[in-house]
Parts: sequence; C-alpha cells; structure tokens
Amino acid sequence: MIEFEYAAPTQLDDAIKQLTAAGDGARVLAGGTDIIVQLREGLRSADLVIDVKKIPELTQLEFCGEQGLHLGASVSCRRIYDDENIAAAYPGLADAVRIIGGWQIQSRASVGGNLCNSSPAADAIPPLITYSAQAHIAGPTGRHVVPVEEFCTGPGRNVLQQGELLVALTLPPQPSGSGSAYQRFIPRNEMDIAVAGAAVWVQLDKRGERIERARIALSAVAPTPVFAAEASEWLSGQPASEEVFAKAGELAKRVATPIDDMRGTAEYRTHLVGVLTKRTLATACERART
Amino acid sequence: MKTHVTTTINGGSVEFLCQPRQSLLEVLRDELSLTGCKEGCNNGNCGACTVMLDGLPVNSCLVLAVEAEGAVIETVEGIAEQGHLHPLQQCFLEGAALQCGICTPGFLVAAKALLEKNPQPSEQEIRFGLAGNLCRCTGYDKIVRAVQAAAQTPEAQSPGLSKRPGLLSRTTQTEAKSL
Amino acid sequence: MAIVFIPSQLQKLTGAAQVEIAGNTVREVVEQMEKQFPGIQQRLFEDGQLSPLLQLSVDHVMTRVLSTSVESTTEVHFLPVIGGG
Amino acid sequence: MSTEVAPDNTSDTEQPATYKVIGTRPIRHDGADKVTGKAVYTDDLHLPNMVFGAFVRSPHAHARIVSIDTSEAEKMPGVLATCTSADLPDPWDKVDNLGEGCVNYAHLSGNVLARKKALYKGHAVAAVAATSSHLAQEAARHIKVEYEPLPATMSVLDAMQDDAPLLHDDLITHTLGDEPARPSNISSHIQFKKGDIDEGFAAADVVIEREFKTATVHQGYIEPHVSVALWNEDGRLKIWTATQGSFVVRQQMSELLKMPVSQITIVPCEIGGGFGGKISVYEQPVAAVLSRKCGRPVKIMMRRDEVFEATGPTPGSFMRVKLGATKDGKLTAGKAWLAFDAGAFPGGVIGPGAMCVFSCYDLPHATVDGFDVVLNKPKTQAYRAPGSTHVAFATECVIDELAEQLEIDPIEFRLNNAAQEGTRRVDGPVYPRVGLVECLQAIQKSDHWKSPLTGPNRGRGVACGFWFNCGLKSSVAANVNADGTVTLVEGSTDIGGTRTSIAMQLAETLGITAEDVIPQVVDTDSVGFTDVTGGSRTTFATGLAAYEAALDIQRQMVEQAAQIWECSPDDITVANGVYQGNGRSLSFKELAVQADKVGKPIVGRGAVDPQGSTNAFAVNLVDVEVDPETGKVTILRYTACQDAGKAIHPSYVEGQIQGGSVQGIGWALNEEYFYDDQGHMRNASFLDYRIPTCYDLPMIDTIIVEVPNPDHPYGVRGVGEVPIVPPPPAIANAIYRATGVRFRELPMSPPTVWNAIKGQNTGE
Repeated sequence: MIEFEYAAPTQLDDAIKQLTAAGDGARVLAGGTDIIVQLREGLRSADLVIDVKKIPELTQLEFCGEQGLHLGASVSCRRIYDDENIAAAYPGLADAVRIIGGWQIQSRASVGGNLCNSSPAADAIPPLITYSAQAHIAGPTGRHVVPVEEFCTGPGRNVLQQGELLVALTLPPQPSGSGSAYQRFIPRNEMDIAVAGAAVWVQLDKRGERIERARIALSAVAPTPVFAAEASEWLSGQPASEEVFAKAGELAKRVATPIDDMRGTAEYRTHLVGVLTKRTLATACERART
Repeated sequence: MKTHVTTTINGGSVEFLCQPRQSLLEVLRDELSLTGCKEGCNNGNCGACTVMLDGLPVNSCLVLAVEAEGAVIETVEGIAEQGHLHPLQQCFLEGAALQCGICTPGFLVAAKALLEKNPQPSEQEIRFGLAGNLCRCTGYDKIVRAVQAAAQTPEAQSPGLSKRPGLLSRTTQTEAKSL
Repeated sequence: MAIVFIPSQLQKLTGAAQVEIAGNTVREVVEQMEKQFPGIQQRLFEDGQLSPLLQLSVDHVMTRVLSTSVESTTEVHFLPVIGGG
Repeated sequence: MSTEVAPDNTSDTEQPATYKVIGTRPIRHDGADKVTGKAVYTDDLHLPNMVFGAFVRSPHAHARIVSIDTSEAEKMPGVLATCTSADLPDPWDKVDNLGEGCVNYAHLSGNVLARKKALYKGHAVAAVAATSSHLAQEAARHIKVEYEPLPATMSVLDAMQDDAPLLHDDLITHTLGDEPARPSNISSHIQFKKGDIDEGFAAADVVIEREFKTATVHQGYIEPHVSVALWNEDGRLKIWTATQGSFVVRQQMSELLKMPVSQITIVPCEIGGGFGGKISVYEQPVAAVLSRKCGRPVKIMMRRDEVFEATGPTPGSFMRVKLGATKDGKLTAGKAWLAFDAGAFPGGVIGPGAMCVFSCYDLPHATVDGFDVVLNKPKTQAYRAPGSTHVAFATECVIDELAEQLEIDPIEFRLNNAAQEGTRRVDGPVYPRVGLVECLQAIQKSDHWKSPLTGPNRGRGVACGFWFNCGLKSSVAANVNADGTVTLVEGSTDIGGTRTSIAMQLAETLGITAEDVIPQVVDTDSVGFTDVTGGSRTTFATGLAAYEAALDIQRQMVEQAAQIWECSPDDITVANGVYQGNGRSLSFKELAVQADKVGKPIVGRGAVDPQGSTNAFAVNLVDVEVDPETGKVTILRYTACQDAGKAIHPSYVEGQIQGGSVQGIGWALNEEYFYDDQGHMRNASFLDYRIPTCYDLPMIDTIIVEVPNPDHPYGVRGVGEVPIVPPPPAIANAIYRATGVRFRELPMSPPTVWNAIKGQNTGE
C-alpha cells in the first residue's frame, strides 16, 4: 500500500476542514471494508485517510417509533441488526445488513459507507431507497439533505462534493400495515456480491389484502441502485397476490440495464429482477400483516 | 512517520509504533509476534485473520493498526489460559476439526464470539455464523460438530466460557461414534 | 520370458499388441525387444533408463525399476507416469 | 456417519486383525500448537535482517518481452536487489519426475521468470527485494517492462487448431510412435487400445456418445505460497517454505540454480494446504537469487490474486465419451477422446486422465486418445486425483444415461460392470484385490439410499470414482528415548494429520501408544530422501517406512534384552510390545529404560520405495434441490463411501473424505476461472472464485469400507485424493433427476442451470 497520513477527528467541523484541505487526496474511513481493499489494490489512492468513527454524530444510532430512525454514517451493520426494535421496524434494512459479508465484515462495515462506496451492487442502498431515506451531508458550505434515491450518480460515484461528508441517514417512521424485505441472488449462500438484488416496501390496507403503496428498488442491474418507479406505482391498489407480485416483477425488469460480467449475464440478471421482486413482495406483504 | 498506539491485547497493555498504512494483521504478526492470526487473502474474504476488536470479530486485514488506539483486542493466543485449553480448542482437537490448521485460529476466534452471543446455536446458526471463515481441507463437517460439542460442555454453558483442564494425552476411543 | 503389452502407438514397430520376449528382467526384455524390433528401445528409454515420461506396470505393480525380474507369465506394460495432488 | 469394515464375503486373509492403536482416534501430535496459534508456518518466520520480495507480472496473456528496465526501482531508497530471468542460469532440457508427474527444467525455469515471452497474464517477469513488503510492491511498479502483445489462445480446442497462435515454436507433439514434423500447441498424444471397439459397439444394444467441458479450477489452499531464502556467503542456500515436498523443492532448486543438492537445505514449515498445488517451485528460486544479490534473508509471500493467476490451477478440458451396453446391462465398448489444457507449458495431467477414464469398469473393448495442449493460461498442476475428476464427470454421466435408457437401477448397472480383482484395465494392467463392489454395496445398504427422496425439483444422483495412489520413496528414523518413548523423524510434510497416522503405525508395530511416539517433520539435512506429501501416498508409504523402522527397533531391542538377560536373542519372544525370555518379561518401555543404561543407542531406520499403487475407489450419493427460477442447486444430503483399505485414524480418513467431497462439490457447482476476451482472469479472489463456505453445505456423511490393500502390512490404501472424483458426476446425475436436463459442462453454476432449464421449457 502507498503511504498515507491518518487523522481521526472527534469533531465534525475538524473533519470537514481536513477533508477540504486535503482535496482530492482525502479518503474517508468508516468501517474500512471497502476503502482499505481499494487502497491496497491501488483502485483508489489517498494522501490522507480520515477516520470518522470518533465523531459522535456519525456513530449515533437512534430509533424512536414516531420520528423514525437516525442512522449515523459510520454505524456498523452489526449494531443495526443487534437492535431488535430497529430490525423489527425496518426488516428490509435488517435483511441487507445481515448479509453484507460475513460477521467479521458486519462488525465494521457501515450502511453510510456502503452508500458512499456507491457500488451498483450495494446491498444496503435499495432498502434505503424503498424507505425514502434521506442522506444528511455536511460540507464546507454547510449542510444539506439529499434523498438516497438521488445519492449515487454512477459506479463508485455520488453527489458528494470535495470536502463533503455523509453525516447520517434518516428513515421515516413506519406506519402499521407496512412491511419491507430485501433479497439478493448470489451463487453461494454467503460471502458474495449480489448478481441482482431487490428491495421492497409495502403499505397494505387494514385487512392486509390490498397494496396501498409500494416502493421497489434494485441493485446490481444498473450503474447505480435504482428505484423501479413504474412497478412501484402500478402496485397501488392491487391485491396482494402472487399474480400481482409476478406482474410487478415483470414491470421492475424494465428499469434493469445490467452488464455481462463474471457474476452474471445481462439476460440472467434481468430475469432475476423479476424473480427477486416477486419473492420480496411476498415476504414484505407477509411481514406487513404481522 | 510512525504513529504511537496504545491498546489492550489479550488482557495486557501493549504499545506499538506503526505506519498508518499498516493493517492490524500486519502489526500483530510482524511487530508484536502474535502470528496466530493468519493471512489467507488480505482482503476480508477468508477470515483466517479474525481477531476480536472491542468485543466483536473482525478481519484484522481490514483494520488499520492506527484505528486500534484505545481498543481491546483478543487473538487466538489469548483463548487458552495458563495451560488450559478452552472447550472449543479441546473439541477441535478431539473432533479432528482441523487438517492443515491455517484457518483454525480464525475459526476458533469466530466460534468463540458466536458461542458468547448465542450459547446454544443450531447447526444452521453455526454455519451462518462461520460463513466468513473459509476452510479448504475439512469440508466443515467436523468444525461444525466441534462447535456443537463445545456448546454442550458445562463450561461453555456457564457465563464467560471458563476454562477446563487440557486433556491432551487422552486417546478418544470413538469407534463408529457419530462424530 | 515376459508378455510385453506394446503401447498402441508403437504397434507399427511390432505388428502386434502383445509379444512374448525372452529375458529375466525388464531391462533384458527391452534389450531383447530392440533386437527383434529395432528402434523400440529409443522410444522407451532415455540415457539407458526408463524415459521419465513413462512408468512400468509389472503385473499389477507400478514401478520404474528395470531390474525387476520377470517370469513367463509376467505382464509388462509401459504407461504414462502418474503422480498425485 | 458410520465406519464399516469389509462385508462378510471377503476371504479369510482379509479378516480384520485386532489392533490396539490402529483404528483409534488419538489427538494429533501437532494439535495443541495448531489450536493455540503456536504452530509455525512459513509466513510466521521473521529472520534477523530479513527483507521482502515482490514480483512484476505480465499484464498480457501472451506477449514478447522487448525490454526490462529495473534502474528506476533500484534507485529507490530501501530497495536492495532486483531479479529477472537473466539472473537464473541458462536452463536445460531435462525432464525429471517429481512424484507429481514430470517437469522439464527449461520450462520450469521459464515459468519461474519469463524469458523471451510472457505466456499468461500474471506470468512472473521480474522481482525486487526491499526493506518492507509495502516498499517492495511499490518498487515492483517502478520496474519498466516493454511488451509486444501477441494473440492469445485460451480454449483447448482453439489451441489445437492448425492456425492457432503458437506458444512455443519448437514444440513437437510427443507420442510413443511417429511424431509430426511441424510444431503445434499439442505437446503430447497418449493412446490406449483394448480389444476391438468396432466389434464391441456392434454388440451393443444401446450406444451413447456425449461431449463434456470443464473449466479451469484452483486447489484453493488458504495459505498463499510463501518462502524465506537465505543464501549465505559460504555458498549454502537455506529455504524455509510452504511445500508438499521439501526434497523435491531441493531437487528443483538444484537444477534451476545449477548447484549441488548438498549445498541446499530446505526447511519445511507447517503448511496451510496444498492439494497438489505446492509441489512445483514458484517464488523459491527468486527469493534465493534476491538473497544472493542482497546478502540478506528474503521473504516472498504471494498475494491471493497472484496465487490464482500464476500458480497451478488444474486444467480445463474437452472430452468426448462413447459407451455401449447390451440390453441386459453389460458394457461392451468404450471410446474416449480427451483434450486437457496444460497451461503455458507442457505436462498437464492428461496421462492419469486417460488412464482413469474407464477405470471403474470392466470394458472388453475400448480406445482412449488423450491430448496435452498448451495455451495462454498458468501452467497447470496436479489437483487431488489429477485428471480423474474430469474424466469421471464424462464417464459417470454417460453411465447414468445408459442405465436410464436400459431401465436398470444406476447402482445395479454399476455393480454389473464394476472393476474388480482380475479386471483388465483399458490401459493394460489387471487389478489386484480392490473394493469398488464393496463400496457400491455399502451405498446400497445405506440409510440414505433406502430413504425415499420426495418433493418437487429434487433429485438423487450416484457416481463412482477411482484413483491409483502412488508409492514413491520415504525415509524415517526412529530414536528410542531413555523414558521409553520414540522420537520419529520423518520427511513427509504434514498437511492433514499424517504425523499421527504414521506414528500410529510405528506405535502399533512396537506395542506402545500413539502418545509415546513423538513425530517430527524435519529439514532435508536431517532425514533421508522423502517424496512429496501427495498422491495419497503418505500414510501408505511413510507409514510403511515407520513400520520398517519399528521392526528395526524391535530387532535391536531383542538384542539388548538378550544382553541384559544374558541369553540368546533367539530365546526372546515379542508379542504386543512385551519382551519375554529367560523367564523374565519387560514391556517395551521398561526394556527401553534398562537398555538406555547398558547398551548402544537404539535407532530404527525405515527407507522404502514401495512399488505398486493402492487403487482407491469411492462411491458418492447425493440429493439436491434445484430452484427452477434461479438455477441454484442446494445440496440436501451427501453420503461419501470409500475403500480405505484400513483406516489408521478414522477421524482423519473421514476428514479427507469430507474435505475432498466438498472440493468436488465446489468444482461441480461454482468454481471456475472466468476469463475475459483478453485472457485476463476476472475473478482472482476468494470473493469471486467461489469455494464453498460452511453455509453452503450439509453434513457430509461418510462410510469407510475396508478391503485391505494386499501390498501393505496393515492393508492401508491411500485416501486423500479419490474423494474429489465422484462429486461432479453424482451432482450432475442428481440435477438431471431434479430437472430433466443432463448437464455436460462444469461448473453447473446457477446461470448455466437456469439457461438449460429455460431452454428445455421453451424447446430450445
């Protein structure tokens, strides 16, 4: 690995100052499970690595049913699923953070880091999109908020400008009758990057029979994780049935523009979108009823 | 430029100097001679370098050593105490849960963390919990069984997984025993 | 005397798949074979020893030892070397 | 899991003997070191003043090396030496047998550091030593290599074409008969003929011919290749390394560096897996040259991507297999055409592949043609029963299809035709006593076979496998200690518990306990020549050496007892470790304590070169479930049965069976080298080269059958390799029953399976 300097600021302002000063050569370290590999393999370079785990705001994890979830950018996957209340309220997010790497990875990897790494195949981003999560960004010019849906701009690229830092993610409170799920397809049962992934959030009517609102987001089938708008909108008012789930899966395929690579062909990935959307819809509806 | 880092490793205070680019794995092995954790892939995919960092299992190849400032670290060298093997170590030996042994330290650290979180895991919970550790020799069968056996020991079921005397000289006569 | 199984690609030289050859050891058998079918020895030997690409099967026993003794019912086969992983 | 002995119908001579040590499960001697992190593997060494090496590797699959400029790297502070092929002596065309097949030293030298051409992506071109591993990696990037890229050839059939780019312009196909005039990429052609296949196929009622392809796969050991070399000022070279065979490393170093073996010491450290991949040298000669140039110990450890891209995978293959059978289920003829990729240099595993293709069956008529083909991939190496897994996939799938067409139970069909004592193999020799029939019968009697498999998308498959296993040379010395224990000094590196299985044979023979033997794996100066730990030979051959050493000790103990008791050695009897004579009686231990005080030291020696092979057979039974929407295959239940001859330490026999089966499962389902159109491997990591995790598997049930090997005093057969052979065809046959689709390509990964199911549904 090429030599770099290390800083572990304890104040957000200091972090932003250091980030700004270092310019192009600064890299943020949260869980490190992506950035350390990238630095080692020469995929990214750094003059300065800024460890943000000592900044209180970034490690804050607060859940209150009425206000929703405040998820500091460097909170580990492990802390999310270890909290039974959070896992129960946001099961789609819990699904994702339980399968990011093995346990050793989950002890360190953060959802914020997963977002900032902006991989098309990121597991945690599709659930965030389905919850309409907001990304809270701080930078030299102040703070602003971006919907997670708009955060990623390409493979490994996102809206963060030089000197800016993701501080937290906020997820809205979950109304009763809502449910969510995330599934990815991988050839093994663990320790793989998604060939394709689908997250679903649904709101059912009081009888649990009809879908009032739904949001579907996909991973690994486009340059960024994508929101499947047409499929999501079409589901409003539809009965929660296998036929409907399958149709939604067909509609979701329309936003898939995958590539062929060693993890799968474009055709296979597109096909998997249909299968995974159908399956996650079934799981999310089941969860919405309980 | 080297950074000074103060940590607690296997219960003792340890200070070291390192470059920011050095991983915790590198420092444990090369600077501190704690060579029990192994490098198999150096990118978080094999689990051979698993250590406990502040109570959680991590791939030490994916931790910068400078991040360990103020941290509590446990390695495989800290699992046995004063000549007494931990039940997991004993069960790995008795159950022949190792062949070449390179993945064994990582498995032991991860399995210990697993049992501390879930003292009576099902077979599937063990398999899920240890999916971050690769073994190419055993086919995992005997590893899973050794963890199951360790969970059945009285020591494992008491808080803190206290130690029991090592039984290294014992020959296990388990003809056709289902192990 | 031994029954030598001729590798199929060498059968042009012998005109037969099996030949009975005189000799008390494998080496003697091969030397005798060379007299009957000139050119065969250079296919099987290198510097007076069995080619490193070959091994012998003397009855069912795999060997490279040319002094292995043979009897009238002994089968001698020339096979590719094997190793293992 | 159960351990079974041979069925009752075995002959009297095969009645299992009663043993005190053999067949028990003592704790392995190196166990405590390995569960506490104390065992010393090569990378754990840190020698005084040690520096670190790193490689420069070709970014092209095929390229002429125009120039190499190391000057910029050499100017960097902390950089101590660089090395290219110019630093290695001119190689010579000498072929040698290393116990893993053959090696041509000119090729080996060219593989260690490329000479005129880089022949695969990742081919080592230069190396550098520096004061830290980070610095060495950085310095490697400052070595400038100019390449002239050449067209690459990546598939075995393409490489065989007349117009394929040639890797070696002097490569003439080796055959035993007429050789072609023109060079090609076909380095050898092997042929076997038995009977008359025209006659054989004419007698068949059903004939099936199919084509098969398998991808390149890697041994996947968790420990990367690593060595420390110290070339001292007195000209002596010492290398600590992770190897399956310290003596064959010494032999290779001697040839490559053109120095006598006596100047070289190889210290085998604990080794983190090998499976055939840690026999050839890679980094050892380079570390040695760098050490000579900088005068300090040099450690080189490969990164994981280097391990995948530049060390021995085992070949990809193309195979065509044709079999015929009569209505009553007798095989009449077989024909096989096999092309294996050797990688960039000749000498793949086609020989054993061609010998094994029909080795499970009694075929009256057959021909086999095998081709060894060079192409722009890393030089292939042995991988656990090298070549046999490929061909078993082809043959066992055709056998299954034949049984189905003939409407005969797949196990019955195999029993009808199974190789047994007296069966003449297609490559010529006749089998001695072997245990395939017993394995098939044991599977038939198993609870697994008797339990019905129900549910949609599920299927059960069965397949057989064969591996010869080697003998080769082994040496041990056994020193009797004053306390009656025995220190066993051996040259076989211990990968999977062989210290213990060898010590147990010594203990059994002497009538002492396994714990009273202290086995030590030592360097090449400290024990006699010993071939590799590989070829399933170690428990068999080094065990035999230990047995001989024990008999040697026993002879000396008898002499000592005669001296102590003042009687003739002829009057002394030994039984179960108790020495009796002149009215007195002492245990081995008691006698050793007394002998220490009176006589000369007791040192047993065992040096063997057992001729023969141990002929191991295995039969696997597997239940799978296929997700028809994704093509993903789940292994529901697995039973692996194998003839171990005699299981010395049943736990480690089970372990070999389970580990080999799981490697076979990985090969069957997901493992493959994924190349892009530039000939670059795109999945050179444990993330994307998907070896199974424990979450992908069920328990692997084992059945150990014991049909003693007539060529070993305890009946031992090698057990390490054959377990990998049956899984791919067993799984393919199970997937067929789950989906109705016959798969003839490995791996049967989810996209492949999904595509085929889709094709079936849409009639494609």
